[in-house]
Amino acid sequence: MNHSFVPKAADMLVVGPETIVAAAAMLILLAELMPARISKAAAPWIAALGLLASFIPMTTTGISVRTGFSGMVVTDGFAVLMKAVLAVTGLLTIGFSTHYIKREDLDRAEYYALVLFAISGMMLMASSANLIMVFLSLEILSISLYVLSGFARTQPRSQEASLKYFLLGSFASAFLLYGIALVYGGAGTISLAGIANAIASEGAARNPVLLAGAGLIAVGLGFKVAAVPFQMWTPDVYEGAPSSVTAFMSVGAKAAGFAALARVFLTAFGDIKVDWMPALWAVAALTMIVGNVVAVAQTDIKRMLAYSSIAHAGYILVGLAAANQAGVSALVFYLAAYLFMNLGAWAVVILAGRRGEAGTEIDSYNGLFWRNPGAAAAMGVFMFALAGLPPTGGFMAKFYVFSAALQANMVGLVVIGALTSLVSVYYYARVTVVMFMRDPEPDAAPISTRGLLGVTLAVTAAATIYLGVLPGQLFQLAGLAQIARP
Amino acid sequence: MQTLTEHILSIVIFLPLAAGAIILLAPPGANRFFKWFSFVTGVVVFGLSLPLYTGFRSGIAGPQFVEQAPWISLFGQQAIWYRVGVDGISLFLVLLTTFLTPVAILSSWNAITTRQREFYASLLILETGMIGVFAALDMFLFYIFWEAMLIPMYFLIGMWGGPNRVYATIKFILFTMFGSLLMLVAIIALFFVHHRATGVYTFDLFSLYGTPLTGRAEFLMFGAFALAFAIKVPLWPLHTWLPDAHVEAPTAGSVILAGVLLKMGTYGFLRFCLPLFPSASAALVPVIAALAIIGIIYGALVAYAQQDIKRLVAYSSVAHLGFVTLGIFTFSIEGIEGGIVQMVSHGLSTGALFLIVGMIYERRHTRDMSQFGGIWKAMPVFGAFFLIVTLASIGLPGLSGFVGEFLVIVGAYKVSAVYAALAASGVVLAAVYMLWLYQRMMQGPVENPENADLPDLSFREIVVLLPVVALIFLIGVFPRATMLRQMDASVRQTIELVEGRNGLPSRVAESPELPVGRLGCRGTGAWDMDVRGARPRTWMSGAIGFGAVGSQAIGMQPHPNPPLKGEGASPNPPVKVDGDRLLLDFTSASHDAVGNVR
Amino acid sequence: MGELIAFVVLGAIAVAAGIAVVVVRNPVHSALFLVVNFFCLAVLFLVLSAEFVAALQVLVYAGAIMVLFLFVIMLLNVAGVFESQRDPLRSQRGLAVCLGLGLLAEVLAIAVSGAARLPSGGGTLPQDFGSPTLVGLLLYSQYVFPFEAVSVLLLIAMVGVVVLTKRSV
Amino acid sequence: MVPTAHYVILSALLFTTGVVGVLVRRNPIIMFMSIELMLNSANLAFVAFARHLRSLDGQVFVFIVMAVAAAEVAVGLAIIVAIFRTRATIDVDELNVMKW
Repeated sequence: MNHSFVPKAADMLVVGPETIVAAAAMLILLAELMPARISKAAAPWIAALGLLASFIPMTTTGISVRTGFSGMVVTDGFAVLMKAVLAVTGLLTIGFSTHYIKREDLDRAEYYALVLFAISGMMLMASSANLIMVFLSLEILSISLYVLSGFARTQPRSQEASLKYFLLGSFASAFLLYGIALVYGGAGTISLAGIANAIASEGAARNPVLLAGAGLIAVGLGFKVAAVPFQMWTPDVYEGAPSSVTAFMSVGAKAAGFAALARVFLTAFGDIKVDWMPALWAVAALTMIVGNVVAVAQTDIKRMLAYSSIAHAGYILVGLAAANQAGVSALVFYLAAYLFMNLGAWAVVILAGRRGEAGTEIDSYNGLFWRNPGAAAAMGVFMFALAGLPPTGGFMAKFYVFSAALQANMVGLVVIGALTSLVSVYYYARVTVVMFMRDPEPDAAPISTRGLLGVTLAVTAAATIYLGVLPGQLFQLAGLAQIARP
Repeated sequence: MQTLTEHILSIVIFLPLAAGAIILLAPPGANRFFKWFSFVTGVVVFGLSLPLYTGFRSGIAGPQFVEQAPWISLFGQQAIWYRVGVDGISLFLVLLTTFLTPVAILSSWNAITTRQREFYASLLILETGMIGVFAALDMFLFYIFWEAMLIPMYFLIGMWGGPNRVYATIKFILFTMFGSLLMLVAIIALFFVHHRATGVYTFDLFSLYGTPLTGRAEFLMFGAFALAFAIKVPLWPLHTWLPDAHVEAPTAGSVILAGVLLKMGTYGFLRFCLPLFPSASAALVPVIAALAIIGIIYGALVAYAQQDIKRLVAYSSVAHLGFVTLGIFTFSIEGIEGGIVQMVSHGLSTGALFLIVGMIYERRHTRDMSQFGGIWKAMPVFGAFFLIVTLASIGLPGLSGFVGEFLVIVGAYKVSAVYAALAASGVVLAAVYMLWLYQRMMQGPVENPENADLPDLSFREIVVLLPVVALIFLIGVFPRATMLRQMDASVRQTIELVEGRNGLPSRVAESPELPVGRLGCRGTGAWDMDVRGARPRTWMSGAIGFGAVGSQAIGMQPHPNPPLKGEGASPNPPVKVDGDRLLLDFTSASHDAVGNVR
Repeated sequence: MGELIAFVVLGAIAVAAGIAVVVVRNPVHSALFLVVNFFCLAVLFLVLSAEFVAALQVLVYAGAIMVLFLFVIMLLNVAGVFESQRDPLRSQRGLAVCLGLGLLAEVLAIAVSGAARLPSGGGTLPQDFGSPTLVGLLLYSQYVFPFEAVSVLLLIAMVGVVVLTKRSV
Repeated sequence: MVPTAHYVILSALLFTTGVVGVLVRRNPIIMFMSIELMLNSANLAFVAFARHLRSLDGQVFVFIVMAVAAAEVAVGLAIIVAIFRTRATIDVDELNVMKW
């Protein structure tokens, strides 16, 4: 027992970003002691400042590898880049939330606090160096998201989304937990480094208890990233939850889940990757196929985007299945690109929607071009980016992921990825058809692009194109996303 | 001025994009501005592209006007470059693009009445994509242009097309992307194979030319590339998107589609499939040639059966592009040069045909052949243009179509008399359906009173058609001076690459990181190679297929990254060095690739 | 010997109670069976030298958590919360049982084949293994960060409950 | 001393019971209780392994799990109560606004 009870600054620096974000969340809660008008107005700004401030510890640590709190948490290139992705996700979420929660009458400061708590959990997930931290951070982000999905608490759809998400999410957590228990038994430790050592030095590698544990952990995290066959909650939850929350979790929860998957499987189980690579191969292929094929049949844009997010989880899994450094870098780049194009698409959904979550049928986008050319053009950019056409970040992301997989000689998986992309072109193109090639309903009024929402749209669209034209810098950064091997 | 001449190609590529962006940022409704601005841009771009032609030095095989800048680094190496240039093959296609774009803009003057801002911007952005495809010397850059170009075309058909435009445009984009996505996989795979052989990550086209491939990999990659190009050409039976797209597209879209986009397929065969996968290309000549000939005859027969003029012209494209493909796959100087001339000629004559169809459609709002008859009486000028274009399309001597078809048939005859005979029958069929079309529309009595007093071509319409017709004559009369002379060296080099005789393509100047020349030694048989002028490093990395051999032969260290097994490294064939020539005898060595040894 | 008897008896009751939780119709009965299950586990924890955890099991799980469950069930029971009689997913039910049995078979096979090769701490168990002192010390030293993170988690839950159930803003 | 494997088998039995419960039952409260059963089976495995390994990590983990479970229960029941307030059913299959 030679550890001090008092955390040192060096320890705090490792988890600096998440601490700052969580502190900002608590500040928002404290601010509610002030008159409601002030606290409501202040909340998004506090949240934004907190997220911006979280970049300070990230730049301080850079890509250096540091551990903290007796090896509970670690920061490295991968963790810092994932945290940056999450912080940007948070900033954009605030950008399109302000308008939305006012319109839907959800304007409460707790909204921002919960978003920030969720982000801190997600960030912590990227930094977890111990299975206990994986479990805890997963719970922190999950519970925040359960509440956020039910935030429109008078809306039956939102309530049900919340209930379904909660039940299936806790179900998945239980799998994760049991998996951790088995790994604990099989390896004798729950620290990722310790597990890697046990696998490397002892006969633990072939112990079925350990392998079963790894499998159950994969199931638990697979739920979070909506990998097939654990995707069944996604469409209902995405459709029912408030749009801004859906947008947030479609990127944030996915990023966090992949961060944990990558770290756990590449560090702790890195030496037995021959055992899990085929399984991941199959899951990635299934996820791409199911997500894209089912998306074709959707008539509601929220459901369509839900299936599309399943499909994109599949592409990210391709990077993970490659199980090489290029794959990890590709995963980070993909999430960064996906964050802009997907949040942008959701921002348009929010803009084009009407009070009470109405106007989410794809047909209600008829002639959007005539009602708001800017938003339609931006949506066009996002759709082509999600379909993976150049010159957009979506293309570069797919290119990077496919490159990583081909480097690992996974030709079959890449061909599946390419063919499913073709399927996705169909349903994304359909949205552009509706927006540009049909006339609006006679009673459809023009839509004005409002303040912060408009800025968010412009930023996401510009970033999507920027990443498609000059991805070099982010490629380079993503190349630094190395996961520290114990 | 210095920058202008140094960056002339980049300016030609990106000026239309910049102009398109300016148009998009302008307030809507300024329709006169959009028209004039885009037309002037088109003319200026054409003017700027002329120095590419006048300054082009015949006799140089490699690309000229080369510009390069590092673009994206990947896996710690400067793998992706912005690298453009034109050689004897791409020069004419770039010029064709810059020439047809202002023509297409002018032809839309009155035809496009809605969303003009977006229309002209799309056309200009499309021009950037098309020139980029032809000028790119980096596979990655090529792919970006190749795909990005789809988006404006998609909107051109989908937003300003006919009643069935949505179906047509979705079909167009899905067909095209089906091929190109698999091509992307093949491109990346080639990138890694090249890296494994040389330790260098690069998408540079001329470096990749030398990549040693196993037989299976070569056939698969050839298949992926060929599929993408065959859809674009389109080769029978992948042509079904074409009639729909043509019929629904607005006139300008049809002109660009027929004039330029289809050429990307045949250009792709010539630029990528042949030199990158010579053995597979050679082995599959019968297959591709058969498809091309089927296309020639099928296109002609189906065209004959059409009532819709636009559909007829669309099917005639299938036939004409069959000629081009056939010519390319003869691997003969006549066949390939004929193919290139035919590409340009088809761009001009079919582009003009679509313009003519568009002009008559604007007057009568129908494209049904039976609605016309005796138009000559009302529109003699129109009739004259129509006649010239028809004859060019048929291939009358003295017009551009003749040069291309004649050369292709000569080239095909060298390979097989049967190919030549079948292709020639296609020429006859073309004459039948085109003349029949002309006769039914222009001659005979005026049966439909609506046709009686149609206004003849306006000044603008004459301005649209006149330059096209002039070029048709020019190329037809002086093919050698206008085209063949310039393309000779590049075409010869391509043939050499395919035949694996000489492994040393001209390199992009001043690019020391381009290590690889093609040595193209695959298959069984005796090979001799000219190693004159090969820089040591080039030789080493190029000789990966039998690295050890090379090092023995000219006494150098083995390559730091020896080739993988099965890529031709294992059996060391006997080697003789004879002055500048290196003789390898593969006759006894077992090789898994099918070779085209001559 | 004593441990074996305890294990067999308590294990049997725990499994029976667990099955009962899943099978009985009335949620109140389910909750009570769950409490039985929790108590059995608490005793097993004691047997396994985990005094502190055993105490928590009774206090937190059986005490606080289950009371909350019962409270909510009672609260909602008024309007009849029972499952509808119809069973729209009979096929799913069979499938679920098969799936569960498959999972069980797998885990059992794994446990039986892998248990022999589990890494072991070796040596005898210290006298105070599992005592509140030792667990507490560990909690406040090595595990101080997760411990603090739990407090954030509880805060989130608190905020969440207020957000979800407070009647007016 | 009972071998650790026996405890693991017991915990596997309980875990499976919980899984089947979640899949078979439609009443969210019972589904939720089945999840609690699963969590507890994991706890049993942790404690058994902790003794086997002579390490207290497993017991600390159980402590954390209990706290997490408490938080989950609070939120989960709050969701159920909120739904019950707007309508009188919480049978998952009765929730017909969306497809399950």
